[in-house]
Amino acid sequence: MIRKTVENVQEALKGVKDGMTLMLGGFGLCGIPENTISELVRLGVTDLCCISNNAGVDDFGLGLLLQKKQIRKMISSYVGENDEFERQMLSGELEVELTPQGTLAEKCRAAQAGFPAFYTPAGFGTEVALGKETREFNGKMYVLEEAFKADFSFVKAWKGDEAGNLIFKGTARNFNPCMCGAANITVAEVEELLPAGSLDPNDIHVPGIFVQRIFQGEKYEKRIEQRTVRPRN
Amino acid sequence: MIRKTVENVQEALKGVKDGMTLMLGGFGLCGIPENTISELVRLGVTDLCCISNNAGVDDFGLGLLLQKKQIRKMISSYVGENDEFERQMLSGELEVELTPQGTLAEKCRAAQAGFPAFYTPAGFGTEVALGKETREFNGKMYVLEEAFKADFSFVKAWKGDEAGNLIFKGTARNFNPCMCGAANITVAEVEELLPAGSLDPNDIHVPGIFVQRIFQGEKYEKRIEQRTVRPRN
Amino acid sequence: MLDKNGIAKRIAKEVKDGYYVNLGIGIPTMVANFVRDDISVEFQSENGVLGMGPFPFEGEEDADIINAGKQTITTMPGASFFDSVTSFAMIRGQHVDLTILGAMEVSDKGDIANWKIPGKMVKGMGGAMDLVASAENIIVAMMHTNRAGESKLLKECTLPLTGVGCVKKIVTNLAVLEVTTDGFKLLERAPGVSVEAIENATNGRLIIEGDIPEMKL
Amino acid sequence: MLDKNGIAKRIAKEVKDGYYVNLGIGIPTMVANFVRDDISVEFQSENGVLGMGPFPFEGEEDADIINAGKQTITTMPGASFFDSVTSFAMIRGQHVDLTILGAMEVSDKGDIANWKIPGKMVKGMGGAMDLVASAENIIVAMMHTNRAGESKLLKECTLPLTGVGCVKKIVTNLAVLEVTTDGFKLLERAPGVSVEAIENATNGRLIIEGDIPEMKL
Repeated sequence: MIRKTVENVQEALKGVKDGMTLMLGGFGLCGIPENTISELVRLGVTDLCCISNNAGVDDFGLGLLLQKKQIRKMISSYVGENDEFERQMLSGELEVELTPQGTLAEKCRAAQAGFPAFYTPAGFGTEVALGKETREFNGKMYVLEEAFKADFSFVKAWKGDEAGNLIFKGTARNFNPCMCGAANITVAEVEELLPAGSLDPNDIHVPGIFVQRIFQGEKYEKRIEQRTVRPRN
Repeated sequence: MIRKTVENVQEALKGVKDGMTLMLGGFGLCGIPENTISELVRLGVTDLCCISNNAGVDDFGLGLLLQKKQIRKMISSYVGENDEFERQMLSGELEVELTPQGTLAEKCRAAQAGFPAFYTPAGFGTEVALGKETREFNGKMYVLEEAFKADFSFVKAWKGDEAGNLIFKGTARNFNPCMCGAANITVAEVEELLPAGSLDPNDIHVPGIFVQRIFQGEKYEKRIEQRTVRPRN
Repeated sequence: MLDKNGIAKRIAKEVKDGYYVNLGIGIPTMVANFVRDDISVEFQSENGVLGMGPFPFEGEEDADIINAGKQTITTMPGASFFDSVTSFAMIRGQHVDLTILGAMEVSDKGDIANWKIPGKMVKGMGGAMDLVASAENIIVAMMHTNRAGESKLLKECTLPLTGVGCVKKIVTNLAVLEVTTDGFKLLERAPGVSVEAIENATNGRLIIEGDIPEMKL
Repeated sequence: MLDKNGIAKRIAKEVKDGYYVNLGIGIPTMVANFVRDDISVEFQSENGVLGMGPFPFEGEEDADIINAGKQTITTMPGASFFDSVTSFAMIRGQHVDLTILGAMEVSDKGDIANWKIPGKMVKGMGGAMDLVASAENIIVAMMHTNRAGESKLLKECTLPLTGVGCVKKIVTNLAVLEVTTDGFKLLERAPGVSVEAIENATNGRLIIEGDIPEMKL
């Protein structure tokens, strides 16, 4: 069994530099690598290109990096719920590449699985397809989309083991699995880090081969964006 | 919850006709839909095109259909361990399309996920690439491979529930997940069929949306092809 | 004339037994409240859940279990969680039977615009482009006109498109319409709404054949 | 001259700490027996397991737990099971560090043929074409000559190819060779084997520079 455990978030982020392209898992604030984001803020690395489905909210998630103007470019599918983001984008300070959500996921997966590019129907006939090759298969039109390239992938899982195996909880899974192994180095932070052999090999969501470093996050706030409830009868 | 349970293998195979294209899960004899294959033999449907990584052995798995000459064409990656297969192929009775194993899996997955085609490096410069489009991306050559089309997918899982959710055991998973939802109708046979709500939503390997019919197989022989053991000290 | 609940209620009648349904944010989300109890339907949310249930009881919210609108949810027996790649395999692979989403504009050729107002509002397309490019069965839920009173059913969309020729049916506060090769075909009027009122509120080609029945809710 | 165990033993020295390794059927499978105990290595089998262990004790065989050679196996702590799509994502995506496989022929340009003898033997390529097309680090394990005594290290392969220009290293019963742009470069001789014997058994371009050491096992 290959050990990938690092002691803390500082060690986990060794090698992160200005100008790098980072993938970050999560959907909204659900399943985001909280401890990693805090450390990126502390490190003060700048000029980053971040690939992440969303951009957090003003004071949490990737919003923290936006506040400090550490991000040069965001590649996302949905960036609402963030005033500072909107301000930086409209003023031209922040470069934004909006990508359909399924295409975003598949561009990560293509990088993970060694596919250079793929044809998807999403975005055909829209500005997303501008400048891209389009092609007909069986009477339907598709757009050629290329695999992402990234320096680091930062993902967050529920449980992990020393071999790098990951298990997610609920919808906190989202983009995390497809980003594993999609960058040169994949760093996983987990709520609970267990010895190898603690997880049933049948239940692993991401096999350890896709993860280079793993650590247990110090604390998880897990903020809820839209707290919706129903009354008890 | 959408109920997909059918009473038995007869009901599960309704609509299977001569000349159809079938996907069948399994690797060697591991994870094959045993009860389905027996029923296909009993039904006597013929002129079948079977997409399956292997072709069974002479007297088990798809070998049973080969014996009865029910198969017109096999699409597989590896067809050793089967004398009758070799005889039919060399005599020209059986059409065989050999496909690299990863390409075979991905052609199923492409059908499942709505991708018309994909570029893979496997087979470039070999006879597998003959007549296919090839293309360079970032200095490496790739072959364009198209998604499969099939009438039925037959898969075998360990546990399943009434909503069609599937969980596999060990390496019996193999090609079964990528074949789910890759044909017009997916039929899953399971060792244990449970009421909805019995399986943890986090542990599902194949969500029920990819499965149209599910039944509990009457019996599983689970024959071992190569029984390898080590002595106890 | 319908309110938003009324639109949701009318759309709920399009949901059939055994359907997998993807509901967009806004009016579409409300459709779940009106689906008949005697049919089996599963709701998919593109962030990675099939078999969504109602909102949790207060105190039982789980930050790890949300829908695509980032709302806390629960799951029904038979539910499953999965990653974004699998979620869009369901969508792109046409395993979802019905997609209900909102729109800013729809053209009489079935084009839809719902993700961007240049220079003003750029929230992104989320999963909408994947949904409309692949779904066989798309219903748009929206008000017939915008706040300025201008029709949202147009000859051509003026806003950046989300998808081309994909919308099949539209349910508004005024009417139910089908998108045909000849334009919007009026199928039903909302209670108390005249054909003339619908004509006046529709900018694209409108086909009116015979008596147009009032919708039943 | 080495026997098959010797070839496996020599190749085992190429396995480094932290490697994920895919072993083909035949001699490659035997490599696992000779890997040093003090390094951490995980064996991947393309049918869907990472962290393969030794064969099970008699009576503990599980039909659902096999390797790509269809042999019953066990797993080590930290193992995982996955489907074929994920397995080839590992392979195609170059996450496997070392691939060891057998061959019928290798050319001095690194082409490999190991899946078909036209009209005679057609078992199929299995995962070999995916492996050789993607792996950065491929070692071929084979006998230097075939049963008829003809060299398997050729100028050009005569059999249908499995992959083009992909083999980096070859370990045979006679020698260790590296594939360079100028042909097979002789790195090591098997114990008791002369350079001349290797020259005689090699049909492709062979580069011999300086003294060729005898391999250490």
